[in-house]
Amino acid sequence: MQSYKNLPDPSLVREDLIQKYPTKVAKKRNKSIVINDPETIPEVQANVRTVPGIITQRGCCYAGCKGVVLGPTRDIVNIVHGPIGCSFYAWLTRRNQTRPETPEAENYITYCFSTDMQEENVVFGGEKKLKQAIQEAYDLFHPKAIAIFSTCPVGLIGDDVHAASKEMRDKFGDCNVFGFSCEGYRGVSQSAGHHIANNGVFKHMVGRNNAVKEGKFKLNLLGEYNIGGDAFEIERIFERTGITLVASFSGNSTVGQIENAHTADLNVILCHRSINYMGEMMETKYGIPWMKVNFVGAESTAKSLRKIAEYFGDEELKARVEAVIAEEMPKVKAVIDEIRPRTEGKTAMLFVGGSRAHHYQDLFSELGMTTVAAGYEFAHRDDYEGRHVLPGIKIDADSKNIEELKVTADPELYNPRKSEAELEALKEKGLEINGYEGMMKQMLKKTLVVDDVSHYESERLIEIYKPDIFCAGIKEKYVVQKMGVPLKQLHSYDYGGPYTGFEGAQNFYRDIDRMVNNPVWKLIKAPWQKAENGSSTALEASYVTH
Amino acid sequence: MQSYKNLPDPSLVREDLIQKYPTKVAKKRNKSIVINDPETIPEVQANVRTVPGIITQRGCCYAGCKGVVLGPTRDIVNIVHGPIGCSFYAWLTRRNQTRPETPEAENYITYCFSTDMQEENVVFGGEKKLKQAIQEAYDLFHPKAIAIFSTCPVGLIGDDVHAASKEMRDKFGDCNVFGFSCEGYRGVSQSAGHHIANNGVFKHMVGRNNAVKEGKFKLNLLGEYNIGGDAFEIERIFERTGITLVASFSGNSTVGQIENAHTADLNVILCHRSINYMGEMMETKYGIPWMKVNFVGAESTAKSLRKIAEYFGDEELKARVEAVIAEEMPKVKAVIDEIRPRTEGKTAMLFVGGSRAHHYQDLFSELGMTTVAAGYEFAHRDDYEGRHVLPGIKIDADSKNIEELKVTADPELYNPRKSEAELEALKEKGLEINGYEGMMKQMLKKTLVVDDVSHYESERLIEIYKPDIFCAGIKEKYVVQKMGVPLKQLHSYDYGGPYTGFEGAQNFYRDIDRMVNNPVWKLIKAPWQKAENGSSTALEASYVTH
Amino acid sequence: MLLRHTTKEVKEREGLTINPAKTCQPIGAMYAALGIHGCLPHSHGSQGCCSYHRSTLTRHYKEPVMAATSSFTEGASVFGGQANLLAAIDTIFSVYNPDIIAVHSTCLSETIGDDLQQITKKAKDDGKIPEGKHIIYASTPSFVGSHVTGYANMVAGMADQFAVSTDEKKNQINIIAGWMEPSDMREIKRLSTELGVKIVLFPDTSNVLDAPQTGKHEFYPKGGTTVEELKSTGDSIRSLALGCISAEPAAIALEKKCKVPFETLDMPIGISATDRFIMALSQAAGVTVPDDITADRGRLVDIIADMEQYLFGKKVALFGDPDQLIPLTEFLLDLNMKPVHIVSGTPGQRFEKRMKEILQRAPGANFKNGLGADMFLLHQWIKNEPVDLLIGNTYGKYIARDEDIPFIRYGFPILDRIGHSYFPSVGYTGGMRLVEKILGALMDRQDRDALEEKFELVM
Amino acid sequence: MLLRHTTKEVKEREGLTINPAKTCQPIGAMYAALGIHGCLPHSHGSQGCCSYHRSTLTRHYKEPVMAATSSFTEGASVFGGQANLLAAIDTIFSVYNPDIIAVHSTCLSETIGDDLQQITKKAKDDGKIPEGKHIIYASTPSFVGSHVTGYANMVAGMADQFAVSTDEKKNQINIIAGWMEPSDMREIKRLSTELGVKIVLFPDTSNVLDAPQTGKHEFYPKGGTTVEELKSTGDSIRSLALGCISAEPAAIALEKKCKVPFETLDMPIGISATDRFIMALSQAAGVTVPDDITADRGRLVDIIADMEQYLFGKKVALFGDPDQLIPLTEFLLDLNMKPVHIVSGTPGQRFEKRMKEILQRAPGANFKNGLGADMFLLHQWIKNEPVDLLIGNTYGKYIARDEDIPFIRYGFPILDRIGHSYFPSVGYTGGMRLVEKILGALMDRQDRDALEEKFELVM
Repeated sequence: MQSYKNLPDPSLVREDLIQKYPTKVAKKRNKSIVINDPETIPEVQANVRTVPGIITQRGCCYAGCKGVVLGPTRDIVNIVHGPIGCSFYAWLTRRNQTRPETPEAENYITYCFSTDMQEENVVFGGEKKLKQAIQEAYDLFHPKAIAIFSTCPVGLIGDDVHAASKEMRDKFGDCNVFGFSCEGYRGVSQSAGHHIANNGVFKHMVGRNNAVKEGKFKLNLLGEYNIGGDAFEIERIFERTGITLVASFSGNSTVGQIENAHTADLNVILCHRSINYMGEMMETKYGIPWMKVNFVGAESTAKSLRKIAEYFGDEELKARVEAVIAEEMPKVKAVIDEIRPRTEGKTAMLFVGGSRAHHYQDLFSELGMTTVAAGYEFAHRDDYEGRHVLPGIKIDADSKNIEELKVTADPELYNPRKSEAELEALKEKGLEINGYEGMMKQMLKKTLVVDDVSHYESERLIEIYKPDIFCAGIKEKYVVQKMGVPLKQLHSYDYGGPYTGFEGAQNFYRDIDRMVNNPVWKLIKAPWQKAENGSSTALEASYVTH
Repeated sequence: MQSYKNLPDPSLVREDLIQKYPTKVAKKRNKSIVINDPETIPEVQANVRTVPGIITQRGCCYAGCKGVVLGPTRDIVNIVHGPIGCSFYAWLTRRNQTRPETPEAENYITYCFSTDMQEENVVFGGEKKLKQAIQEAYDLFHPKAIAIFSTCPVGLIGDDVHAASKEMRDKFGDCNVFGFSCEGYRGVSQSAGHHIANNGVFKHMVGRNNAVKEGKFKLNLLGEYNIGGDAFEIERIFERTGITLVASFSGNSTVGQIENAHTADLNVILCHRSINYMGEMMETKYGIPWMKVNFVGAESTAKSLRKIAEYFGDEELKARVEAVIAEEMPKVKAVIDEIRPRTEGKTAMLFVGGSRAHHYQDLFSELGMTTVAAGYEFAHRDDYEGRHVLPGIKIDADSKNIEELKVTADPELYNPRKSEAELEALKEKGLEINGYEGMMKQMLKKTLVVDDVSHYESERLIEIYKPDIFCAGIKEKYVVQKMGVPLKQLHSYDYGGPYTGFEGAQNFYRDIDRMVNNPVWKLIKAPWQKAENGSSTALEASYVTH
Repeated sequence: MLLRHTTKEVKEREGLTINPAKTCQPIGAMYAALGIHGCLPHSHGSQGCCSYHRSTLTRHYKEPVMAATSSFTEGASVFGGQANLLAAIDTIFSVYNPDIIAVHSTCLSETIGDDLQQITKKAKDDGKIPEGKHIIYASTPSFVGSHVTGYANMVAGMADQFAVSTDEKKNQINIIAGWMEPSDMREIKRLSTELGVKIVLFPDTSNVLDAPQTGKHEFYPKGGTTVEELKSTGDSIRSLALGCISAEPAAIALEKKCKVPFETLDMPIGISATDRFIMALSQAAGVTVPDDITADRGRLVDIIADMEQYLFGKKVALFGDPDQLIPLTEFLLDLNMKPVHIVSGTPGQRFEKRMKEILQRAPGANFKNGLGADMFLLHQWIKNEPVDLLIGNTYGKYIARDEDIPFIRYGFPILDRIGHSYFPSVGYTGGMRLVEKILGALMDRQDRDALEEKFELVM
Repeated sequence: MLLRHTTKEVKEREGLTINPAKTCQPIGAMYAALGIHGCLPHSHGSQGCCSYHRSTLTRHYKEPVMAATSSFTEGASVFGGQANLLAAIDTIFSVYNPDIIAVHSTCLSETIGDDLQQITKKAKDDGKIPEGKHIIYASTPSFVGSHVTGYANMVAGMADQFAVSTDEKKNQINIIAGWMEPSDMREIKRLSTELGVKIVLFPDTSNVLDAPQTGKHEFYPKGGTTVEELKSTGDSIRSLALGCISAEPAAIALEKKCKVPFETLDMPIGISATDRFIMALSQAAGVTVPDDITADRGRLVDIIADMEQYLFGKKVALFGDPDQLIPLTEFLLDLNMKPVHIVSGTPGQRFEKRMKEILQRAPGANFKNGLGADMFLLHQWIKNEPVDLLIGNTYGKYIARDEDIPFIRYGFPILDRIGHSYFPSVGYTGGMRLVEKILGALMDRQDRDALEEKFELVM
């Protein structure tokens, strides 16, 4: 592992980052910028309001609900109730890949549906138009399900999307219509939307089909949205190892899968932030334990597979898992061997999402690269510090209005897959059953952890640390690259991927190699500028010596 | 027919055209610029040297031999012996279309073969390199035939392409290798090359395969090079009428066809200039009469089909011909009816080739357009005035070196298809058996006929006549269009076509309509220029009032 | 098929928009504001709006797009957003130090009734706007009009809130840029310079959204219309508004406030609209058109004349924004092509009227704009009458692939190719680029589909 | 398959050239001569040469290409072409009234040994050259070099036969244009103007072979280097020859005749070669590079940085002419692409040496030039190692179709598309155009071949 002795003094950095803010803002931000110590993990202020006027990476509740969680299910007609923009912006930009069973099978991923709310709808109410839209969608497509997403004005004017949905569902009989009160202003970030989406999916979809699928080792994949085909790679590995995927929440998924999810015997959670609610609720109602896994990183993939095999406790499964790992890892190793001499010792920063900023550190580590600073865009304290802090988290005003479903064991379907003792035994073996250790445990001492990093802070961090690569999203990409530092998008993968599993890891290594060693960065200065400056390029200067 | 009362006084025009020339040049050009009278056809000076320094449309002997006549046969490897340019320029630019029988069948049309003669070959002789090239072509492709074309230096340095060809032909045994002494400087234009090509094809190819093809009405198509798919349309019509095409000289043709051509019972000649030698020689050697036909123009196509049927004298054939005409003509008529209101009364000029300048007048006439001036690029007096002037033509120094093959009746294969009396009877019925009336007979009185028109003359003609369309070649196209007059290329058809037969006529009508009524010509003047000039566009002014 | 559920049969829809040919106002306001030098756009609403708009503009330009947000939460939505905006102003001037904050509203703040005029006034009164700094605003409710309306409103806001009429007229012409690319604005300036006319162009996103790679991120790149220039527009001789939908409102505002007479022109796309622009500009400034411009025009005509056979009669489907569609349709007609299906999600009577005028030359063409004019309908029309070419923003690629139609990316947003921000499509040079693209698309298709014996070397 | 007889197996050939990657000298001389104002090129040989060259240039430019010929017949070929040329001179000055006749030889006149220097001298001595008119010549035997050599020889002829060294040095730089498009020459002039450097560019075919449609055919369009300018090159501070094959001979001639020192540069295609050009020109003239040029450069770098993932590692096959191939190959390497097969029919040790230097960055790349370096070989190489992109003149379309390779038309001749004569590919702007084209070709292919679930909206 990379020594971090050359990192700048993190407390000076923190001071630098906040010195330009108005006092109140500085005080607030100070709590979200934390110097890591993996031994005694400090508290990170997270899931709090962004200060108005701060240029933030964050989006809104609607984005988390419709964009993240519901968007990837291909056979739901997702109608956005509101002005046109909200629907337009969520149209295909998240690149959730999906592969229908046949060329005729339903797939609405490529479509964008909206009620295109007009001023008169805002003034006189939009329910009538909404019901008209639902009717038209039904008449045109006869889908299995129609979901309605509320945007900001909807809540304010009092349109009842749930009543409208129910009315239409009852009218159609053969089409599941349900709504989400995911107005953009709810909560403080996309995170509120995840929770609302979890609730809705759990209430309206999970448990509607009790048919039990074939397969000895049945699980659901939670929090994998198939960006860049990530889910395809995980599906490939599951298939090779003999694990049966019942439902995916929600990459490459269908209504049918999700309705049947409660028949699985394990929930594995990838993106803890967006989907942990679902794991909890399914455990309570159906008795299915959940376990945190990670398929980002070749080693992590191997580890996660072993954990799953351990969970099922089947020797044949364990043997198959080992066989697959033995077959896949040499290919991964070969790529690492080729590339690592060119990446070793380089540094990365990750500021993205609610899970990726954590797990992509594994991939960098496999390339010999150190993550010097990281943070989430919309996570909570548990994602940083681990779930053990959950009881201590204070719910603030912005989050307390988000419904917590009261879930109880299903009188008929509750069936604990493992006894308490079995679960305890598995935990002892290192399985993160119903648990998550968080990001900070894995990061080096004195690295920086910054929640909801602002534009200003990220520019300063780059100026100070001069990382070799910065991971964030599209809004940050060209800002950072204008500074001569390549930015890897970890929402969209820069339209590459998959990055999960064994093949994904190889893709990622190659992409990072290309980016950090790209000759274009040497072209930035014109020769007459070099002559003026006396140095070849300003970029070659480096604060962190390797 | 359009009245020509508004044409300018042609003798004044002629004076204008030559006034700028040096005296000797003026005197010479004066004889090539003729005021037509279809009754008493005046003599046109043709097939004479172009005055050096004059910007002419003409090309060279090689272009006529390799480019025009031999180029279209798809399964000959045509090797140009000389510096690279000659071969390069003839590479695919004539767009002779060809359709091999199968995806595997031989087709070298898309290839360009050259000995790429270097200085040392000029100094020390190029035969060795030529033979090496022939050998390499044979080894690579094993073609049925290889033809060698001499370019300027070859004749001068004394390379014997015929001996080299014979040597290699004898060596291979299964590949017909033959050469052409078609150096660019021979003759005064492409015309010399046509003659040389005719001679070579007759000597080396025709008569090598005596197998008699099925079919009652067998003919060869002479002087149709399948530009733009013209031959395909004629083939289509032949097929519909039950006429069997034995060989085409040389559009869409093969070595096999040409070797078998002497088994046909009629030669129909389209381009009189380029191929009449072949008709003559085949008649002498094999007894096959030739007849001038024309498939450019719907009426002409019908007429030519009727003549062919008349020649064969078969009632069933006549009936089928009439049936085909009856089916095809209404479609032609419908297009004319639609378009003619927009073309009626417009004027055209044609300065091109050795046959097209004549026959395309039929198509214009079908659109109600008058040809006010026309001329050939490389024709002889007989193409203007009719074959009756042949005995009176003086062969000048430039042409007399072009070999006239001594052809006699073949002791075995000579078989007159028609008796003298039968031929006379057919002629009486209006069939142009072994004859051609020429262009001038068809043109209006007082129109201008200009042989080998120069750039200068054509610009003046346009300024004086302001024709609605000008037909020539690529070198003229943008000059004329810069003057605001659309130019239709009649060598390449502007990459359109076919223009022969019934379907071709419709294509042509549509293209001409598009060109003469194109709104782009109204865009030439900017509004600020219009304001300055006080008139909307200079082009709308017209010398010839319709 | 990517759009496998799109039916050929067209059914009237009243409630459901599918695959819109527009987005909402605020992004237009944000884009316009980036065309003022030293300006930070500010989205007064929920965080998502700002994030979406920044993302889309970033994808379109592959450039940094800086903007702030009032970060509404539920509290602000209930109690009003004034506190958020005032806090934002503080934060922004402290941290990002712009010369100007340009605030636009959203459906959220409009629905709750926030009054931007009042709040910004309060900010000024409270001394929150530092000396020499400015705040302007535009009301851009997402449930009215489209992104184009938002642009128009923000540009009108610039005019209205900056222009000052002094007693001294300036010998300059205002050119109000309709929604066009930085490259187009650069070309408008080049043409004006060649004509020898002093202009104030606003907004002007050139050198902002096409900034060079320098190794340094310039938060406020060197481009953009300056405050001084914007102020001076009130003293200009005349305004030329390039676009009846996106530019005219600013011209009207200037006339109202400062009595600057104006003329509204189509955006100078293609030959006829550029002719009118050059004529209007040269006449307004009393200059003659230099030969170089006439020659550029002649080169465009020359290409069209040379290549007319490949353009003639080709059927085109288009979708996009009014001020582009109007001159583009006219240009296609000048090219002897056939626009047959046209949709725009943006409403507007001026737009409809102008299109109807132009489409007199295209009898039978389908045209629809405003509510219900979406890409689903366009696609259905195409299924009923196929076309040779599709022109529109990146979302058209799904139709193009399904229906195997040559496709030219034009308009907003273009998310999957570069070029639009660097090479103009306005002016005669822009016309040449458009013709090159159209010919390229059509000829590539001819080459692809040609039988082997019909495959052409020379075209 | 259009080229169905092309075998994968490569056999050594010594006699047969198949599908050449060059043509012969005279067309280059003709093209160069069109870059002198008021000049009529004259082909001293058989009619066919002149006709072919005019046709090819016309197809490439879709413009009038005027040139005369000595119209050799057999007599002239035997007795020498002096009479023909003298007669031609008479005719030409009477009828076409050029300021200059630029005569080039052909294989025919070279083989028979016509001495153009002697004949043109005789014409002058005989008073056949009117007062104030000029005749220049170049020996351009078709059996030596290629069309590029012919261009170089005619440009050297201009320098040698026009340049005069007086006692007064002029504060100007000669820029000797290698074979490039009118658009490129226009861009070189624009860049020099922006740098504030007075230059004499020769030849200069801008405003000659990109003439506007005006309703009038200008036999001598307004462009072209003037005689005065050509004369003045002998007094310039320095010459920059853009291209070691096509431009350097003129620079050498000028140094020899008038002692003008020179520097030979690669043609400014792509970022590195343009950098060197801008550096050399600014240093020669002692000016600093203005920010606008640096910004244009920065925009090009920006595009490359933004889109690098689509360029990285893509294999490219190229064919064409030396002075284009050298910087283009270097540019592809700067783009992180992989040039793998390169042919040029043009011989030249300087060319080979320069390519070898550049190809050190592309280990394993196939490169061949001169005799035997034809497109048949290139195609065979491609069959053995497929590529992602083919770049070359129009004749490449047959390979591209057969092998299903994205194809960019670049070089001479381009017979089936427009654009090359209007939009530069030199300079940073030209680099942007090239990158746009390359990205377009690669991304169109990605879109075409993507599985439906991998079809990308944003790229």
